[in-house]
Amino acid sequence: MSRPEAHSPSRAPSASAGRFIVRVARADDAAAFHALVIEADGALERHAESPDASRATLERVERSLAGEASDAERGYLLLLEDCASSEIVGCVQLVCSIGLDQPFYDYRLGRIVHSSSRLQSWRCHDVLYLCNDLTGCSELHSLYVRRDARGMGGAALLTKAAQLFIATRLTEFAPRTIIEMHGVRGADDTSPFWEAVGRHFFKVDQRGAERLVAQGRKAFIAELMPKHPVYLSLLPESAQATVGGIHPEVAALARLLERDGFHFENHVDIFDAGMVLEAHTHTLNGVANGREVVAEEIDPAQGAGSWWIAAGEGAGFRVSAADGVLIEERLRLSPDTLRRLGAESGSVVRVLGAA
Amino acid sequence: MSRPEAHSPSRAPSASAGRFIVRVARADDAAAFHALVIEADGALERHAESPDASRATLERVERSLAGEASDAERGYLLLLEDCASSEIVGCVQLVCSIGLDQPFYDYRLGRIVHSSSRLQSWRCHDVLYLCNDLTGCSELHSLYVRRDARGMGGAALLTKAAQLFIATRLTEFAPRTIIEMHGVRGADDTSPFWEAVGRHFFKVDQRGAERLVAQGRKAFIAELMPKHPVYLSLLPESAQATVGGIHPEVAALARLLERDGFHFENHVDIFDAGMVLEAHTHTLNGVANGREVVAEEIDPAQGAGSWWIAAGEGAGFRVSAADGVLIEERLRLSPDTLRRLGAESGSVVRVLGAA
Amino acid sequence: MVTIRPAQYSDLDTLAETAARAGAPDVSLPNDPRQLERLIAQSEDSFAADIDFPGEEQYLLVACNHEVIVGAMLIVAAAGYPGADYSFRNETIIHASPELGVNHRMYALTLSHELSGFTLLRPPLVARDGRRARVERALVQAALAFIAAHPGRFAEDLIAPLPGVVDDEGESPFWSAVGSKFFGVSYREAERLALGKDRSFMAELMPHHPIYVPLLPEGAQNVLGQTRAGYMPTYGLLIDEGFEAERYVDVFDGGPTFCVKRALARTIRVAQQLPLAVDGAIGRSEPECLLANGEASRFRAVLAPALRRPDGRLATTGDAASRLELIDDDEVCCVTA
Amino acid sequence: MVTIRPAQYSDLDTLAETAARAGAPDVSLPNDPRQLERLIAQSEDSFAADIDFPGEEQYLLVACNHEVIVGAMLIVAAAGYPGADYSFRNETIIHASPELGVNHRMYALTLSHELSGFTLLRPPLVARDGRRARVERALVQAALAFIAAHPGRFAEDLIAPLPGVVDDEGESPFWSAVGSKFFGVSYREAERLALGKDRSFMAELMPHHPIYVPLLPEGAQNVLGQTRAGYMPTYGLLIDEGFEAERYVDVFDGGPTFCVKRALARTIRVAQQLPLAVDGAIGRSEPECLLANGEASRFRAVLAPALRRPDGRLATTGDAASRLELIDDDEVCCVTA
Repeated sequence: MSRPEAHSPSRAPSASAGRFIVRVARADDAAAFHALVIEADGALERHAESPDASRATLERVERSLAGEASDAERGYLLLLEDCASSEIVGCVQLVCSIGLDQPFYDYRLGRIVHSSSRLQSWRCHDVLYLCNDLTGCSELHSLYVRRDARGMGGAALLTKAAQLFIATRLTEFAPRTIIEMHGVRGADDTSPFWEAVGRHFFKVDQRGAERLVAQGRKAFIAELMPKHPVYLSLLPESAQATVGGIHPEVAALARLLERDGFHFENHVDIFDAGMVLEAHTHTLNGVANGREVVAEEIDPAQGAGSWWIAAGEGAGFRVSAADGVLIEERLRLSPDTLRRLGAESGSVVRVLGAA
Repeated sequence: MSRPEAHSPSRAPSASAGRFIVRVARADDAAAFHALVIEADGALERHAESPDASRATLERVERSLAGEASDAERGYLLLLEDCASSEIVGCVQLVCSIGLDQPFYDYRLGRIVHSSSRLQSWRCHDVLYLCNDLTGCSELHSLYVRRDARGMGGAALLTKAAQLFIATRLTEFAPRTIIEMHGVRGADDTSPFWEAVGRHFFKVDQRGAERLVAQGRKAFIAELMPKHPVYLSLLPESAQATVGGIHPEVAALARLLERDGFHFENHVDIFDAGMVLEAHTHTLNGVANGREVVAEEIDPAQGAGSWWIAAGEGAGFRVSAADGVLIEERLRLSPDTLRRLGAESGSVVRVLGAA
Repeated sequence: MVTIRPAQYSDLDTLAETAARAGAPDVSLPNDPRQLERLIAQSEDSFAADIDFPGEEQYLLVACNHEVIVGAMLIVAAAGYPGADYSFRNETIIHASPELGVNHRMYALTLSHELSGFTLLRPPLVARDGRRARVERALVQAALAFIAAHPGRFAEDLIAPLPGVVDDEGESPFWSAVGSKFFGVSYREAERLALGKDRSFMAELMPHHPIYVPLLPEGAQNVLGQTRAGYMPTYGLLIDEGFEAERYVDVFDGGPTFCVKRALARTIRVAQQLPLAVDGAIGRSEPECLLANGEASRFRAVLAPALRRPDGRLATTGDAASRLELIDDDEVCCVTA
Repeated sequence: MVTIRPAQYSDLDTLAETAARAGAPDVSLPNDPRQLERLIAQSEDSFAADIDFPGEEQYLLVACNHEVIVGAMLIVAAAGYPGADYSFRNETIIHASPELGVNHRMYALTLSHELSGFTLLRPPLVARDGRRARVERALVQAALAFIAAHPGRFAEDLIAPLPGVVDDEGESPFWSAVGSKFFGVSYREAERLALGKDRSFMAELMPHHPIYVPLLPEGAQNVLGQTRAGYMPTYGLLIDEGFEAERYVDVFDGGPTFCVKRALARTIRVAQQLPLAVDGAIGRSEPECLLANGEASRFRAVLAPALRRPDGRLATTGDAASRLELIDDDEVCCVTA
């Protein structure tokens, strides 16, 4: 249910992208992460606004890094850090397998054709099936950049970093990775889809329902949601129009993800019918096209290419965007870039061309 | 329902691949195509074994090439021709949009999780939903190579040719393209899935049901098939095991298609539960990675690369596999290759590297 | 005296006029002289035939007052015969979450053919005159008395659909919200195509999955299970007879379909078989009952003053007896109002 | 003389013994002295309370012969109260293709809570002795007479589930094919966990979509709607009483759940309320009837010789009258065998 907030990711690492690095969260990030959750004011809707919850999240990351997490809880948190201020200004969370503790629900948009040769009628109906199809998939969620740090490539860096991180621990991740997009809202910030469907079943408001999900009390979805498929054509047109749609604020992010191999595969959120993007994990741009090269501390010449670069692994994993020159499997990087990555000449780094 | 027959496609154009070309079928191929259908002995199960039916198929191709076909009937037939004998030894059919005249049925494999915190029970059930989800998709079917012409790269050439053909008329094809794979059969050539499911609903044998589909009498599927989802766990294990499986004879073909961008996306055939492979059409290898270059009649040097090469368009479309040397957007090809393609020096050809 | 008997060919013109005046298309009787003619012929055959199991028979009763036809009522022996008759079953689905303290009932409409083969009573069609209500009731009682007298001709379960609500333009809010999405035509067009007559399209075009009622537009929800103003008296009559209307609604217009076990219909429960006694003392002061003979082709029922005497015989007028074609000591079926 | 009355605390030991001897776990009575003790207490409260609507009440009747308890039968006022009681509804789905000339019926089991709140009769538990069949029948008739005498305490619909078939190892082929796939435990384990008692798990774990019967293993299909050999007499009794078993089966073991409209149960239909007359001439030569008084806490029924006299009174023995706690001219309910 937690979906990326608004941001305008740039296509390639922008000049300002070098101001950020993405790194794996540590136990001592708890206070900073809690502050981010508070600042997000509900946008990080899967995170309870308590210091304890933030600590628990980071402990889960530690257990995962140490190989001590159960299949159901294994997951990671990447933080976006402003290099100048060392402030945490964004995050993205990776879950290796969803739905193993509490069922993960969404709607699948299917088609049913009714045809009658006698009436010469052919009609194709879109139908929503409540399902747990995505059980066991990996998920990116809580992709968030602080308002005052947007428009500088932070969101793009987080999405690439997540893919490059997956590449370093590919066996922990599922063959399919998903990310939910915020759905369309009306003028009053309510979801027309929720008003037409969810409201009748939950008898609580959408925010209330989402809060219950955040608290992990998901059994009620099975108990209250419609078990039978819902015919889209029977819903008000305003609601129909939002199924599989996305909030305008995340349109640019969706395009970015689509270029990296995510597709809409007809699953939508049960609350606002927002699109779920899915990818075959091994075909993700950051997984399939990343390559390992050796870093060299040589200031790249002008006209150098732009790269997404990941260094280190586990707790030491760091990603940055930088200019570099690739010559015979050696990547020339500036001293500053190497410092940001916590790498040095001779370090093996994983790079992805920012075409 | 018509699915590729047995063959062992080679990974790259084999030395013997140059013996074939693939071209668009013409009206005067009717007799040869009819002969192929007869020879296939039921393997081309969507084609009735009558000269009239073959003629009708070719007329449909002609209307499609001329832009005179309706959306429901638009489709093409590519033939595999032995260059030495000029015999037709294989084919593949392309349908631009399926399910617009008669509903196109398959099963979608979904998941339902039942969990009870009180009983501490968590169970994930696979469920088959009868659906028309693939309505409007493009389809490759009737991929067939004559028994005596197998093992020489003909099937691989047909799959590449189909993709390169789609690239030439991309606007006619749907965003998604599918191909059904033959499902698993038991020792007695019956499908365990059919025995466990279809038989109870149809009260005819599988071959009989498939024959009715071939004849276009598909209304009976809607009338007879189970409208409610089928829980896989309630079926005999022998049937469960075949869901989403493929016949061993098409395993190599499936791998080939997967390398070109097809994936199993949880749709299976309603009769034998064989896997349906799906691709985003524009990401297909032969669509996304083909490039237009100019042919040059210069015998390529030894050590030249292997290429899939398409020349011409519409009725004149031809594809062959050949060695060639690409230098600055010009492809050096042997006189023999150019002749096979019906091209000459200076012709624009569409090429795909056979990595 | 109101007399009820099987329709005859000679009733055709009068019935056609009555049906035309009623205006409501086809709810009670075909509003088309040729269809009506076929129906009367079929009804005559049905009354005349030896029947062991309900099948294609249709029984048309007419009510006469002073030899003038004042009403009619059709009994369909087996709804949908030989195929299926589709309805929406209004199912209750409990949605309960102990955690949230929520426990509410959702209603969902499921396409059902469970009423196929049940005996179907069409609403009586009665001319507007002073005794309209009593004639309507007499027709229902006579139909049930006929059913009771001939159990082999009818099913164990009786159903009685009433037409759903339409607006001033003749459009059905229920159809607009449901059927039109699946058939792609307006209600009036659907009526013109007589889609309601041949329900075999149902399985082809209507939804196989339940439709959640709360997700429908309010206009459609409001008319669900409701009948048109003109049918409220029939609605009341059916309730009095013990019919229940919670469970099924019409697929097309959402009108109620009443159901009752045959043995529990009030008329059938209270009907008494008594020896008849013609009694000159019986007159207007005695309560009027529905009396019926036990015949088929010669089925007759009358509304007549009658009294159960202490000796266990039913006293009535000579006129009533002769209209029933019964004489002293013949068994008569008596339904006390 | 067989006498039937509400169970009392003092019956506990005998009943516990009887339940233990019967062996069949919990089908008729809890096979656990503490649960049985609670049940008797609840039953005493139920008989004693003023009840307008059926709720949590359970009524336990015992049959005595020469003051020895020879049988018992439990009436649950509202099945599943206050929650839901789940069953499988065996639905008929018509699969017809005019083109193929095919028209067959498929059966599918749908999880249903429609029987929730219906009055539930547990199968009578009767000691093995010479009069077993008659005592069993008397218990059923007495239960129905009690229901007829106190309509406000019970629902309009009655249900009576019979246990499904198990094999020699005590495993249920139906459970193995269905329930075990959803619960992940064997039938005996499910019984041990008493999953059958708390049916609130149904909605969480059982399938929401119908299960097609022909897709189940034959072993499971064969026992669908069948009861164990030991319950065949009860099966026959329920059929005689007008119960029907086509529609519902038990979610766990596939055993039949019989249903009848209260008003259509044979005992309730034929029961006559007559003034009682103690008559010394009545003896063994008169047919034995079930007679019952109309009380609640002091409910009594007996199997006694009785005769309806021409004066409309029911003649029986002084012993029967005293066991019924009735005197001359009191109303007695008489069910002719």
